[in-house]
Amino acid sequence: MFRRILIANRGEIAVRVIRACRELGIESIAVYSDADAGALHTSLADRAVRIGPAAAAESYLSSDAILAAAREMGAEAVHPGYGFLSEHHVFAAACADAGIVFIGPPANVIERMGSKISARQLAGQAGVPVVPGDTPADQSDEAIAAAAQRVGLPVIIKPSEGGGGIGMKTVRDASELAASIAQARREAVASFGDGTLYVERLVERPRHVEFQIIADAHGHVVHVFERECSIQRRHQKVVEETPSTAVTPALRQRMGAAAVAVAKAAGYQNAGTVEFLLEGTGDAARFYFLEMNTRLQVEHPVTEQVASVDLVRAQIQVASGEPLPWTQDDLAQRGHAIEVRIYAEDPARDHLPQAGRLLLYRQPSMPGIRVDSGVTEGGEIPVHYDPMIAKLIAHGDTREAARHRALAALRDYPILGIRTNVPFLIELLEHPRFISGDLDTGFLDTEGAALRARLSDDPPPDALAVAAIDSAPVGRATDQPDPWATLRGWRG
Amino acid sequence: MFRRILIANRGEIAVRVIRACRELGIESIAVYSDADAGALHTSLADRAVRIGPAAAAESYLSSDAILAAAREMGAEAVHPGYGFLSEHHVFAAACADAGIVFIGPPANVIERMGSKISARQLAGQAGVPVVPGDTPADQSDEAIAAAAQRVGLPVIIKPSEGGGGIGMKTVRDASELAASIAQARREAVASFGDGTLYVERLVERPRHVEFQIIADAHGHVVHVFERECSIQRRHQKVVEETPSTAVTPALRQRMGAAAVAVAKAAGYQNAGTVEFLLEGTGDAARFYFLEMNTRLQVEHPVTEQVASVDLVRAQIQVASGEPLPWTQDDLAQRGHAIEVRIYAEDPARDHLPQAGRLLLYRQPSMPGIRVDSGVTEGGEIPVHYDPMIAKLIAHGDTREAARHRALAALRDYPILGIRTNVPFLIELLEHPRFISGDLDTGFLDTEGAALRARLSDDPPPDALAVAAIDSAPVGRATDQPDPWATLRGWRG
Amino acid sequence: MADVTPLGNGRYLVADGEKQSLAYAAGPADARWVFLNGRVYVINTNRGDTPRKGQDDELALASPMPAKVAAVKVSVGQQVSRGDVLIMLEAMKMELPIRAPRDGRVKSIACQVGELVQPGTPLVELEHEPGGEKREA
Amino acid sequence: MADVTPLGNGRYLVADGEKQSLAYAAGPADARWVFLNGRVYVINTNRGDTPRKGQDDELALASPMPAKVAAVKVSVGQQVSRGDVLIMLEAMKMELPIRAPRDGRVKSIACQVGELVQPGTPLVELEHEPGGEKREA
Repeated sequence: MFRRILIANRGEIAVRVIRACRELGIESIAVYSDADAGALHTSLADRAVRIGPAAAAESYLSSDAILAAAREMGAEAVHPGYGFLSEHHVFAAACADAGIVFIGPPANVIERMGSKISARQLAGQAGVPVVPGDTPADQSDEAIAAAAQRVGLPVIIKPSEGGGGIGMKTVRDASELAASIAQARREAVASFGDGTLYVERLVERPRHVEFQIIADAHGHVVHVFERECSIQRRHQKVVEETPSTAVTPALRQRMGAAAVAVAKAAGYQNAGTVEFLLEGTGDAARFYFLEMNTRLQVEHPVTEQVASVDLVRAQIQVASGEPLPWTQDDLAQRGHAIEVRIYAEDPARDHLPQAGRLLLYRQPSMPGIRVDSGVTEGGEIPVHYDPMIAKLIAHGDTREAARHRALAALRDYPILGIRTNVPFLIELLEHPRFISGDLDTGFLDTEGAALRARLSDDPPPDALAVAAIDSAPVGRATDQPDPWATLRGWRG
Repeated sequence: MFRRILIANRGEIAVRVIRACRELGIESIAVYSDADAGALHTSLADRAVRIGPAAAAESYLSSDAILAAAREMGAEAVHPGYGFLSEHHVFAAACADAGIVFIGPPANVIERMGSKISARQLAGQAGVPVVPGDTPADQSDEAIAAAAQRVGLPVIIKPSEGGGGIGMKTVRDASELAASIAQARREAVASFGDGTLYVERLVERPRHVEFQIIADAHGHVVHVFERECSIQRRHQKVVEETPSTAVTPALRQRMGAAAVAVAKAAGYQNAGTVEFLLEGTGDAARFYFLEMNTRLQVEHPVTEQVASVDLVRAQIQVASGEPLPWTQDDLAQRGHAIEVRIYAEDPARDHLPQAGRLLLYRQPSMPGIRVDSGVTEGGEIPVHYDPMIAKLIAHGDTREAARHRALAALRDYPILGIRTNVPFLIELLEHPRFISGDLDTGFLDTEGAALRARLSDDPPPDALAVAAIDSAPVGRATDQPDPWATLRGWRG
Repeated sequence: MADVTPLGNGRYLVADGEKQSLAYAAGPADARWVFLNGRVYVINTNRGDTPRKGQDDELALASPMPAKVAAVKVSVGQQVSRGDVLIMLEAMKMELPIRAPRDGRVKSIACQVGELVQPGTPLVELEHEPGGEKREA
Repeated sequence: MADVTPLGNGRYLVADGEKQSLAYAAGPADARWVFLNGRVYVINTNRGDTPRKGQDDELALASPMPAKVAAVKVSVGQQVSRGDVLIMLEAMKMELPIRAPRDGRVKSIACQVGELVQPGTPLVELEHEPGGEKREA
């Protein structure tokens, strides 16, 4: 087992990995940009190294800075988290060259699966169905438009590199093709440095259902069941759950086998996720391989809660050469878990990202609730990075139990100083279609406006009364019994 | 299902029940004494009713005050939690007479199982082994002493009523008999208003292993596996876990069947716990019925984590007449859970209970950790009640994983302003005998002093450096970047 | 009016008849943040109403956060309709449109493509006369 | 000496060479509570040492908390040995013995059986001369 791991990430996922290291008795090394000098992950690790200025390109995305830190600190392994360098095959290769274990699959597997074209080829060869699509060798705008017509409208145009929905454009009408191709190309170049585009037929009302897989260096591959991630806004997942309301035992077995087949065909190692589009529900549903994410997933906790496994610890164990801690037969789903992502954004203003100081931040603590977060009260949400500040995961013996727990927890999750999507998530979890499990990836396109409309009410009298109390002149405060009064001297 | 439940308790268990009500859409009514006007349970419930002054006898132990509150508020049911009125059959009967559902077994079952004498008779009749013992009809000190000699030294002398270790005395030598009988009698009268004593042979190096059972009104009884509770100090449990390191599948089946047999013989309903002494480990171990607790147990969360059930919700469902949500075959253990009880006490001063203000209180929040607590930062720990302020429950796929998680969480659980046993618990979880699972109920008698000795070191330089920073004159604080500086205006 | 008891540390108990709720509050009097039953409100207690709501129309024409100007979609004097994109900003890996909060005419433009702008800095000034009766000289 | 950075809200980062830990502190200078690596220390920064430790011998002769005096086990002038029970208190459903912190002689007794006593109130005064050489007149 490693003695020292560098965590090449920030926020909640860096905190998650630091905690896993601590439980394993491994020294954790955080890296931080200037914007994160006071961040939770920076102070929580056993050691912390500054790697550059706030701009991600010069800090968390800088292979050189991170490798230099790893070498300087004597790290034996690097955990990349998700995002940033987690799917950069060049970084993975550079780690290997430096004699540092990259906690993830081999560089060539990342490279192959990172290209949607070669990933789809591989899935097809492994006998796993894929959505009809094309990446023209001629990448001119005209050739892309022609490919879209060939595949058949509606289509999605997306960067061949990258993920997370960046640069993905849906085209239903040929008149939109030129503008969408140009915009997708621009965002692809800006985000991934590669403007290669891929065209895919749009599956109408699909669900996004993905399978967690993990493989060791000894040829063992297991899947840890599905996650339903259909609730997305602009291809960013908002709510994830497991089991999926659409997946029956027979379908689960087929999809799980397909996910394992893809992983085996790829020579996969470590944790990864095979994403499918699902058309219909139940035994008769059809699924299509979408892509493979060659890293830990944001939504891994729902799998951990329902399968009673620790995926981050398993990642570290497998990377150190240990065999998988479980066989497929050891694994079972128990109960239901729902994750909601807490974003610093203003739902009432088109989900505009928010930055600023957390004047007050209190995480709910109650049975069946897990909060993975990277922030603390008084801390600053910087403008430079992803606005997701925490994930709340509810677990219960039934989907309704988990949903009610998530609602109770969100109603006890005060975040003040910046707007978040907590009120939006509450409305979402109360939506009749969510309650019935009638989901597809267009859910928020269809229902989002109605959900946001429910947020636009004025402060009720009770809220005005609360606001009035302490904004009264300070002298009045002595009228009220305040347990903090005696503490003021040292809090100043 | 009920629409409104009154919670006749305080602290963490009242909070636990309020949360369960909220998840079920049931209105919760808290009761509070004058000492708890600002307590968490008082503010968290949907409604709160003052029931009397700080003294428990005039508030939380007052059947009249609580029934009056229940009637006044229109509560359809009362959840008694543990302790206080939870095992008072007269209170249970009074609830029934008032047309209010007591969330627990029928009054006559409480009465019968509340007497160790009749509980043992019942267990014996059900074919479950009991520890040799006697309650002389002649309750004179001399007759008790004679009974002790008859049962055979060493013996335990204990009140026939009550529980929680109050008044229990171990006698190994005949010369100690007179003093121990007198003291047990005094404490029995003081605590339970009944001086009847019971004499029992002491099983040497026993483990305390108990089984959770739950029964509905339709004749279904299941057990939800065992809890190992051998780590006790003065008969107060400190650490509980499940599965027990001593229990094999075959033994679990035998003990579970015995627990269900006791419950069935008693005509039991709702959640209860059948306590056994276990001699030896594994398939050949012998177990003896000890007593039955006719209520929810403090340590119920370890069962909830490992069996993925919600016992409080099930209690409420069963009390409302619904059938049990699970059959025995539905239930399975997954992973391992360890609970440590956080007491307001000073381990370095013979675990002296502490009372006072929580200057700083931050609960750990991390994967696999659940904290059930009844306090908040700035709150007051009153002198009037039990000093247990919280329970920390760690869950992992193995016992070692759970243990490491508990340790990581305790090291991230600052409680300032009053002493707690957190440092003691850390030493305990690191003890080689705890690590190996070599436990018996004398563990803390044998190892406690050595554990406490490890706590007596002086503050290290790092702690002195931290203390020095903000105790410097306030003017100096401006030298340091303090993210809270901008907030001072409104915090004052 | 509800009965409010400060519990300390930003926590408040709000009682309305017999029903009660926990609330949280922080921030200065002119922008006091309140969390109640899962909702967040920003309240200006100096005026007795919500500053964010009242100022939304004006704020929409400033950047809400540090950002880069990706595109200026209008020119001075142009008539715009409610919802039209005036400026496109880039921040946090996303494109952020600044839209017209109502019909009007562009009075001035105070930013350039590529410029880094700070929150609150005016980017575009709109005149709110859809009919144009009070057009300036 | 370690390098300490206040992070706000009672949190501190302690760096010792390259290794760092999170610490928490609260309370006034003469009894500053510090949490570090799972341990709690109460430090008197006015004197640079720990008041609770230094005062334990004296405090042991006062009640540590509100309690009822259940028994007075000694009388004035009596020689006692370290560990002897002097007073038995009752609080929180438990018996709390007040023991002699070292050998000595009972100088005075300031409580009665049945009395409710407050924390810090002296219950017994001990003279700390086991040999008795400096016995008072």
